[in-house]
Amino acid sequence: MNNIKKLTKKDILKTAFRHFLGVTTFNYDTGIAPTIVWELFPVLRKIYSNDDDLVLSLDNHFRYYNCNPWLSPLITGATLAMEEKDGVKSIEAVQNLKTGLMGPLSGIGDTIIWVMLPTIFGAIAGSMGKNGNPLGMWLFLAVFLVCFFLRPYLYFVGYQTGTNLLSKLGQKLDAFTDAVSVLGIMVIGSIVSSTVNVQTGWTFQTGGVKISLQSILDQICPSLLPAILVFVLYYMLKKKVKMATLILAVIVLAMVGAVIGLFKA
Amino acid sequence: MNNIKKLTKKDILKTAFRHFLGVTTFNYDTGIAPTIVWELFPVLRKIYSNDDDLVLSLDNHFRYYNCNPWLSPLITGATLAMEEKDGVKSIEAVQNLKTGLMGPLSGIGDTIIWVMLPTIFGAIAGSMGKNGNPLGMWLFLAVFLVCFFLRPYLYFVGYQTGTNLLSKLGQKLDAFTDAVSVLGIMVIGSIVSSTVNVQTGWTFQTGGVKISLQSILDQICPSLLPAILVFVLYYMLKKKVKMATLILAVIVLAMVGAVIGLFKA
Amino acid sequence: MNNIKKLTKKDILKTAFRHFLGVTTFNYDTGIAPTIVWELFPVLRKIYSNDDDLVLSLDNHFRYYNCNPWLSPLITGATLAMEEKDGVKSIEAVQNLKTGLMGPLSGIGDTIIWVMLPTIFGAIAGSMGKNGNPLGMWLFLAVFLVCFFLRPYLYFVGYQTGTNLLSKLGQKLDAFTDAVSVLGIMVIGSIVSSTVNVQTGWTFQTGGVKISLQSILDQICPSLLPAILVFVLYYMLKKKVKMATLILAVIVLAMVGAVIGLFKA
Amino acid sequence: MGLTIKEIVLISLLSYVYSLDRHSTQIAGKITILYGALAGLILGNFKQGLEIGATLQLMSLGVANLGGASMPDYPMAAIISSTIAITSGKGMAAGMAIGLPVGMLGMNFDVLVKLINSAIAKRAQNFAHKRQFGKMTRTIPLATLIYPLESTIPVFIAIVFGKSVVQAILDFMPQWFTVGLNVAGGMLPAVGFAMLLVYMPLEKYGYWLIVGFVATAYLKIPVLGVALLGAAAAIHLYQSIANKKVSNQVSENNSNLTEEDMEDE
Amino acid sequence: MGLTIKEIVLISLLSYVYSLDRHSTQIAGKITILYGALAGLILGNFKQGLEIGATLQLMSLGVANLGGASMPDYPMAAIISSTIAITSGKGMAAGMAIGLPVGMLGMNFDVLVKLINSAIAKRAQNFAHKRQFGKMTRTIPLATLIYPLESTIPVFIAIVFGKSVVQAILDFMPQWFTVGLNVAGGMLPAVGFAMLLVYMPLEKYGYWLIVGFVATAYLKIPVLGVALLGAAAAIHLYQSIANKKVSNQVSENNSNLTEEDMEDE
Amino acid sequence: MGLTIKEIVLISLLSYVYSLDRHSTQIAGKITILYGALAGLILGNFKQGLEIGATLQLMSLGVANLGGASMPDYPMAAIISSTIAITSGKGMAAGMAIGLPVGMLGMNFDVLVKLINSAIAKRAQNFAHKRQFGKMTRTIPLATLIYPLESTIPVFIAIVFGKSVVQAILDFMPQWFTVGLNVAGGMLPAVGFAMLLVYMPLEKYGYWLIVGFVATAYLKIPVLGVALLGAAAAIHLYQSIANKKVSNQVSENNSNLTEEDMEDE
Ligand SMILES: OC[C@H]1O[C@H](O)[C@@H](O)[C@@H](O)[C@@H]1O
Ligand SMILES: OC[C@H]1O[C@H](O)[C@@H](O)[C@@H](O)[C@@H]1O
Ligand SMILES: OC[C@H]1O[C@H](O)[C@@H](O)[C@@H](O)[C@@H]1O
Repeated sequence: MNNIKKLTKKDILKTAFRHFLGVTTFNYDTGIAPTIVWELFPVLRKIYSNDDDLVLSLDNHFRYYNCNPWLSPLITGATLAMEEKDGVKSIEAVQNLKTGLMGPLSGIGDTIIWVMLPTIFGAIAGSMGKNGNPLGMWLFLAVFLVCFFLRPYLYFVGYQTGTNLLSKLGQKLDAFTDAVSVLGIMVIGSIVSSTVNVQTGWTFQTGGVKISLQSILDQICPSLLPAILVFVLYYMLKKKVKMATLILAVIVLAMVGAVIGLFKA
Repeated sequence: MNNIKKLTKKDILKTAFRHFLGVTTFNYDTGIAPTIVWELFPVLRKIYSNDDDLVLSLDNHFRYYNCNPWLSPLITGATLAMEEKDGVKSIEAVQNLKTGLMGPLSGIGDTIIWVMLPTIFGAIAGSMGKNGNPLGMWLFLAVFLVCFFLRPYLYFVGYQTGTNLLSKLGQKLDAFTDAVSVLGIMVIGSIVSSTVNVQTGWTFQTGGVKISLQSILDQICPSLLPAILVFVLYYMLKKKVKMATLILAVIVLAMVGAVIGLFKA
Repeated sequence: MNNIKKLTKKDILKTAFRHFLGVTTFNYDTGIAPTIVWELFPVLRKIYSNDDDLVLSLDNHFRYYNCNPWLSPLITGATLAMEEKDGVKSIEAVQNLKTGLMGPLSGIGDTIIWVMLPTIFGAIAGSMGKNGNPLGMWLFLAVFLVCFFLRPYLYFVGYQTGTNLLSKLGQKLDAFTDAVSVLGIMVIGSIVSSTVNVQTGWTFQTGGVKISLQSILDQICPSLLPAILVFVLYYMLKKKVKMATLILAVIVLAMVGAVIGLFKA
Repeated sequence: MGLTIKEIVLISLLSYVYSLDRHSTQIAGKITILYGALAGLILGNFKQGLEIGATLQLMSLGVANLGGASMPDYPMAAIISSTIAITSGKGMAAGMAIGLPVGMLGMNFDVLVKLINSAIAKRAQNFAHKRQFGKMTRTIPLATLIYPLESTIPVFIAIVFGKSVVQAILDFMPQWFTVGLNVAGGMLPAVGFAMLLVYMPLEKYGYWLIVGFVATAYLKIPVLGVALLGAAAAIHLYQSIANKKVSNQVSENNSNLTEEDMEDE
Repeated sequence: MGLTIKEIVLISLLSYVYSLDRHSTQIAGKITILYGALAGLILGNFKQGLEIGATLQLMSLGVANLGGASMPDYPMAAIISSTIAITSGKGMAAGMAIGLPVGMLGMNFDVLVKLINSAIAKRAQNFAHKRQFGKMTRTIPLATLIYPLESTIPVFIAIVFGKSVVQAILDFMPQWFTVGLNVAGGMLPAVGFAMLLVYMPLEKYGYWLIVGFVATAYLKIPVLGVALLGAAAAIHLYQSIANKKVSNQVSENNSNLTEEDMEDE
Repeated sequence: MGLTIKEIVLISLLSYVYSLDRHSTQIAGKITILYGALAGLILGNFKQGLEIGATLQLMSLGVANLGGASMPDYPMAAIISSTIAITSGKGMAAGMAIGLPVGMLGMNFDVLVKLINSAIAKRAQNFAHKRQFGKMTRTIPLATLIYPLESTIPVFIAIVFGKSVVQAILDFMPQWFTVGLNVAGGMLPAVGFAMLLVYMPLEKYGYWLIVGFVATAYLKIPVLGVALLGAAAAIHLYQSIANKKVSNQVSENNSNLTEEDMEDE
């Protein structure tokens, strides 16, 4: 790849708008990866004249990715800068950056966008609305509208940050890739525990004493069942079992488990 | 040492049965080490034709070792494979493996064997028995009998794992030894805090305010007294103070401390 | 520097007494650094015949330093030994040692001197005193008097420890310096969270639901505001903003924040 | 219930637009009250719609769908509740009696949609592999169009057929099925993480997975805190690799001892 | 109490077999109810024995002796309680009035037996040093035979001499003695750990002791969680050493830069 | 209030000596009761002073000023309370009605004094830079002399002008001012830490700052625990650097493989 700037301001803006596909594409095997593919496609096409390279890059973006959609542009903006500069050579670093940052940015974004703002303005709107006053409701809407118009701007921030980072890193990119993958792996270890939810419902209620198997498991190792589930699925995938098979297997397991009371919601 | 397989299936089985000496040999200075020595003696005799080597190995197994007796065979099975292959050269690795795994395996085994099963089946047996129905009691017994017959099998699992591990490790055994000793040391740091129990009973009850020295110590550093005790004993042992002396000293300390109220149970 | 012992027992004792300036010099930019400068000045003068070296050393001691004054002599005693031996070459190590140990020693000393003893003897003195009996009060005083007379001795302990350490370390002093600075940096990370106190007072009380912004921040990242404050100040200092300006800015920020309810005490 | 066809179309459309925005542009997805009010506006009773929306808004405080988890659909509940309350003339209670259970069920429909999305994603990726990029970009937004049906269909059924049919459907769906869908919703994110791990360099850095897991499972550190620790580890690693490279290059030219002193950390 | 000699012998034997199994084969050591029932069977009232055993079984739920700690001996209490209840004809209350306190005392006898076991272990090791392996293997099982006396002697005394003598013994034993034994039981495991540490490579890896200690003392991570962290550290260390070795061998032949890039982590 | 001039002087002097000792020699700074009693002694009613001091002593239990934080000044409150109670003849309640609020305000005066101390410290350092060491050593103790005025002035005003003036001053000071001073007191320590960080090797080891911060912010490990972890990290680092150096020197002479095997950890 060469270093000639290929992307214009308009390209970035267009990508930012296409990102509004949002979580409509969310699926259990690749998260919102389809959204990312769709939003990046036009610029990737511009970056990669070669079809083979383009497919390589698309395949990378088809991998699992999930991030709070409001802050996600910070990441994909940066990876855009990387692919623009180094092309397919940057793919591993792009993947690590996405994996490493999606967890922390989701943590921040979800708290602000999905918990903090709705709680504050929902409380105001709700209590005013109960008395027939729609003012709080309009305020709530106004706040989100303002945020909405600021969102595309984050794509520029991400792109700029990515550009700066790259010029600083220079030839140490592989050290950077390794470092970010450590961050990413650690974050996955964390979100497996906080996001996957598997709880056994088996309890033994005898003689007034009620013992729940889950509480005993929690004493040995909290989040043990989620960890086992991820491990087994990982092992299966390594053994070339197909994704669709695994999803079906998990659904059957969940259903059967629900019937016999092995799992609880 | 040579690589000719010396141990037969019968040898392993015999060792597994001799392990049923269990915790009857538990003592404060070496834990259940005598049980291990006794169970391993016949096979060690077979492995070491040389008396000096045998004593070296026995002395190693006479060192402190404590593990949930149900899962212990996983460890000693593996060390058997190591000693069979590398003889006295493996002794350090054997010691590290034992120390590194005894804590975690006890954690798992104790929870299942001593907490989970007795709580579940004890509750069933107790509540049925109170109504004169012995069924729950027989169930309880049956469960443990089944487990009992499965136990010797774990020795084979351990031995096989050990054999595989060794062939994989090849010449990197010393890296492995160092790695396992890190695990072991960290685990000891943990179980000193959870297993040794020293609590001062001094409280100051004046003017309606009751201050316990222990709660103040817990604020500075929880498990401070156990840590100090282990440290002092370690220092004494390094200074060649005899074990028997130390045990006596601890007992006297405990008694005198109990009399003057310095320690509480 | 040469290795000729320059400091006499009397020098150390004098320094120990000068340390009784205590926390009277405490200020927000350098803590009790002026006390340290004042107590060390006579011996530093003796160590450094050269004025330039003396100023280098004084400037180092004018840097931020805060430690429980009862245990501080352990640190400055040790650094005295270092400066005596290696002169200005030891300055970085001296600084690291001070930073690395001031936190932990304060943790221990504060708990014993400011929490434990006053709570125990205060309770006794208070409850006896309420009945008109001054005995507990005299006991309280006596305890602190005894401690008081033992304090100067700690300077000798520190000095001796420092001397021993140096002779052991030999030429590995720079490894030691690096190691201690890791300790120091980690401790600062900890005390920023426990010592700096910035809490926002913004709450939203609508419709019976009361939401506090601080509690939401605590969910994202506890001690976030203190961390941000330190970071911003650090950044300003790096940008050569003057200390006095920053102190003033912080006060104005605090006042204005208090007026508009942004911060709570 | 006296709903005109125009009203039915408008309300259904409202529910479609709501869900589309909620998952794509995300402006008003959390403004439950707005949808109660808009449904009211369509049916000529803005005020009652506002009040019902307000009530549901307050009930939804603190409920958030994060990390791809599915949650009760309060805005949908508001649309149904408003519609039924106004058209039946039986007020808020009657409206919410149908609106709330359907809203709760929304969680299960959401699991189904996310499964359908998997198929769409797979299809799009296949087109990419065949270099049919046009088809790829046309396939992905199908998800965007289908997703809102998860709200529109239930709303349509609820407002057209009313309580009896909704109840019949609820009665028909066995409990294990809804519980099973919930359980599946908790488990399915594991598939994505497993796939993600397949692409990460676990042989080299897999042990960081354990660190991240323990941090959140045992210590309940939220993902941002883990990411902070991960960043520390990443910086450390980056420095080691980058310095190592430098020092190796240096040592190829001439042996530079001081450079190498610090290469290791 | 009308016990025939045959009954006394059988009950004593039962208590011996119980304790032998509890500490060796460990089949029924936790099945308190079984021993109440068996004592009942011997004395001709299976049902009453069953019920008393059931009561004590429920009382023992959750009590477990781990890590060499000593616990109240519920099965022993069941044997005594059954026997006295049936032979005295005064029912469960009378039986448990003696059975329970003796069971509680069991904890102290256990400390004594574990002290005796130290002497046996020492003796066995001495024989090993003198190459008298036959004597060694004959010495160790002495512990196995002696251990059950901790139950048999109290049971014998309790059922033969009954309440008065038991009470006299209880009265005779000063409280500080039983408290002291309890305290000693908490402290004595420290001896084993200290000895263990003597054999560990603390100069090289001793700092991991601190990490494990802090993890459990301050953060209450159970041993399994610490072991997971320890495993992460061990893998890291293993990879560093193993890679370092490889890269050193490589660099002896020719300088291979890329290999060395990753050797450090 | 009938206070003679001599009494006013003596009480003011007492408050000066108290505060001087509290911040320098620190013998009786926490003995609140003593100052109540001494004030009583001066005014001829030792017993009432003792009792008032005792009451305040009990109120102060557990309150400690650590890390440069400011706290209510109980001994000052005791001096004022005693004086007013005795001279007004209206007893303890009347005394404490003035003493306590002034004591609480002490916290704010303390913030002011610590700001003044900044100027003194700056001045002293300037003298050092000009090599005017005599002036430097004379400047620093100014802080020592000024500091006690934080107690003497309020005490003087309170005992001379009594309740009305104190109340007037309290009323005059707007609430935002006292709150603001409190907030500033919480923020200002950040300045010192920021300055400290400027002198630390953050480029090399700055990531440890994050580790220390997370340990205390998220996990609430007190500073001593963090210091223990920091010590572990420091030892590890020290060993790496020291061994690396050795092995490098060795490899300059001849390639020594086994030496290098362990150099990395
Ligand atoms: O948690 C990150 C992200 O995950 C999914 O994409 C959705 O649940 C979003 O609402 C959320 O922001
Ligand atoms: O904790 C491991 C192990 O320790 C001792 O050997 C006994 O207390 C056993 O019951 C226990 O399983
Ligand atoms: O925390 C260390 C130290 O900080 C300041 O110097 C004062 O608050 C002292 O009282 C305290 O001991």
